[in-house]
Amino acid sequence: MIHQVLIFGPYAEAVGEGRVDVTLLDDQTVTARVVMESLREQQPALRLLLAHAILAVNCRRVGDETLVNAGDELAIVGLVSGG
Amino acid sequence: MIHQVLIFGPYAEAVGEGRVDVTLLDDQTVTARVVMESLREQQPALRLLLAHAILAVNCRRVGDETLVNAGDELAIVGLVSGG
Amino acid sequence: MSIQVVLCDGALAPAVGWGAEGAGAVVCFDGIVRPIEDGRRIAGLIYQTYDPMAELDLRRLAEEATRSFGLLGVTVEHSRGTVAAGECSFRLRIASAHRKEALAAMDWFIDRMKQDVPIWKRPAPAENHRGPIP
Amino acid sequence: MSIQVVLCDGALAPAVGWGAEGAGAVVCFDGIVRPIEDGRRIAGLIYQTYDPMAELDLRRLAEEATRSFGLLGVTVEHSRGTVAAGECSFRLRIASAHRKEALAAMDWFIDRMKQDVPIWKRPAPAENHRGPIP
Repeated sequence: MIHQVLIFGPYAEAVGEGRVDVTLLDDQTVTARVVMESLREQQPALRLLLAHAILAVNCRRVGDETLVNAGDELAIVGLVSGG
Repeated sequence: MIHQVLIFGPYAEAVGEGRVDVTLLDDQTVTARVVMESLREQQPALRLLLAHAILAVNCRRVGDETLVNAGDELAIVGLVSGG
Repeated sequence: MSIQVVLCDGALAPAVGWGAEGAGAVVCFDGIVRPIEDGRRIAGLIYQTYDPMAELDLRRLAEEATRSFGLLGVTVEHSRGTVAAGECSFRLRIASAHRKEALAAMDWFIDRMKQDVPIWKRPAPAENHRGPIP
Repeated sequence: MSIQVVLCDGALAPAVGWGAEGAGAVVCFDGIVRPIEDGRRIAGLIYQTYDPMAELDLRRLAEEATRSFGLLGVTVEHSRGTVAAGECSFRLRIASAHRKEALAAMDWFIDRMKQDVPIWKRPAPAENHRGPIP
């Protein structure tokens, strides 16, 4: 399964795009932790920045063990700087 | 010497006027302390409220030993409640 | 209770038309007369100021706050006379480089004002409002 | 540095045209884009928001602040896109019964926003301003 992850700010600057793909194994139980680990492996340009990353699923920050389903909107919401 | 003292708020309500007279002995060295002690003696209606009073001379709070001269504007500025 | 959230494209319209060169934070405090004072419904408050000392004192506080907190600008407005419940009797605006000093200065200024500045208030009784307090 | 003090007869004109029933304090914070960022002169800041999560998060913070501090009203506005130096990119207004909870809530809200809400900014370089930083 290929899942799209929305990225912003320094994440988007690091890869030059507003989204990245993450490939997940079909027989895997996909949790937030699995998504983040896969991103770290598959997106070397993001690796350092992902230390400060938080995964949002459908516009909510989630814990490591939260299940991710096909069709969920995924986004990296770390390193924010509003205000 | 008779000196006028401006009063406001609860002080003015207690005596029903916006100023009171205080009589000072002509041969006395008149300090803020002397003014306040004389006021306490001469204005029984103010006695309790004067425990919280501060004397202002020419629009500045003064210490007990500050000299008061004829023509100075005196006012009681305690128990304030602005804002 | 009301909550309103807006994200809008580009700059927000100026709220107060006041600021200071280089300011990153502009904080405005409005003190509003509340309809209840000490459990009694009131029509408003009647403020008495000792002029010109009240104004001199407010200016001294503004100067001290500016020095102590490194502020860029301060405006103070205070009513005298009658102010009805729901109306504004006091406004303090502070401009500074960053937020923390503006908020700290605001708290400090208002505490000092309530303690020192020769302004007195008394309630204006609500003659025609004898209903229960909500 | 500027200081202005005014004593005026009767109520002050409304500053913001916003309040809440029973409020004694209405505090408005304006975040202004500063002309210098990390020692460099900038033309402004470019804000990127993750919609609709940014708005949802601001609303969640406003709700939490309202519960925790007992507020009477909150409005939040935040820019997206380009905001020039000197312009306002963020405005938070809080109405409460008394001052202390409004100021505490304001500090809390802004800290949490800067830490959590998915809004990012980057400088818009000042191409035509290569003069020395004052």
